[in-house]
Amino acid sequence: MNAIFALGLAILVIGVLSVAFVRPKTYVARLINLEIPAWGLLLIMLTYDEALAILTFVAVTAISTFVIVRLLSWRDASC
Amino acid sequence: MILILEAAFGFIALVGAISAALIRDSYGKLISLGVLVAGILPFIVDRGYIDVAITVALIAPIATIFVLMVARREEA
Amino acid sequence: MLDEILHIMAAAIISWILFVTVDIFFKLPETGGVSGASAIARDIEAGGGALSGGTMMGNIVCSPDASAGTLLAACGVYVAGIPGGLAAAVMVYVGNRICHDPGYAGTTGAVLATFVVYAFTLAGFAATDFIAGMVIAILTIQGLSHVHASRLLARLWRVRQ
Amino acid sequence: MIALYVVAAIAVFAAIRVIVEKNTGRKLPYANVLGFAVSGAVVLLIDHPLALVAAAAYFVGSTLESNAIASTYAGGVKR
Repeated sequence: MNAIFALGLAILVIGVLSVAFVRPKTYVARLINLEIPAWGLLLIMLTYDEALAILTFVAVTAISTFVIVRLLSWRDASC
Repeated sequence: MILILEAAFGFIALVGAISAALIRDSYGKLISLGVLVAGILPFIVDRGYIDVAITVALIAPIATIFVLMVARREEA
Repeated sequence: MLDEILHIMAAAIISWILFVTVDIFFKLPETGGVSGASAIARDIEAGGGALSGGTMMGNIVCSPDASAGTLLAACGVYVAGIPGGLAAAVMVYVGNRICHDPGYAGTTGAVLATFVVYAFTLAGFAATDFIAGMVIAILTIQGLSHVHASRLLARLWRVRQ
Repeated sequence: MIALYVVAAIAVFAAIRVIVEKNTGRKLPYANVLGFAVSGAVVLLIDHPLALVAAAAYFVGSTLESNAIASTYAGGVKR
């Protein structure tokens, strides 16, 4: 198995587990942990040679982070 | 890439991921996320996708700044 | 093998002297340029270091300074000769402007380092030696011991005053 | 070739120091060393003119990230 693929799988599993069992149960910690599996998935996509797909994935990850941040700021100080 | 370099940068990425999952402070989490990006960037460059590397290097801090907008409000 | 290690050590000493001289000449240890630099200086002082050395380390962290200029100029000379080094100087200036800094120290350091690295390339050094040497030099300032590094920088700053 | 090994060893050392250190303000200089080492390794891995742009982009990006984290941390402490 390719080393990049194995590393991506490991980071993906670590990230998914950390999002599921987040330690300080706040929205900010969960949002930061949500970034980890995104980078793992990017590393897996690197194994299949599609440059445009990776570019789109990176951009969409950043935009979805921004959308979630706006969503969190609508709920007032409760988070 | 040579096996030793692959092991070194993979170790950096794994350490960044594990510490970002386990650290409880939110600034520490963001710094560990930077360590994770530093670990995976040489793999992207080594595959030959320099344009993808430029995009990742420019977009990763922007995502961090977005998260900081929430972390600042939580701190106050 | 041994020759290359000696070249890397010599390049580390040369680039250390270069970027510390340029940084202290442009009065980096005097004030924190942004509020983050003073916060880092306060934390380093709380850990037992000196305040002016901590301010200079905070300034190096918070905006690309002469150290970044030296590293990117060495990279530029390795990739494309003297035009690469000047392009690296332009990129350092743009990065300085992004980080709300005037950008004199970074640009000056990059242009100066371009010619220094090119001159040593003619003298038998490789440009890769300077890249590794600059990483070793920044490790001795920021990475080994904050207490001793900030005290050393504070002593140099007192000499310049 | 030995320069690449030196840079990779320094990167591993800096990553371990970042994780072990507890204080946020003292973590950031180690993260800066990591940024130097990785942007040097990017240029040393591929000898191509665009690699210089990639290294400069990564360096400016990591500096901007450190700057944002440090100024938010300063504001949070002062308040």
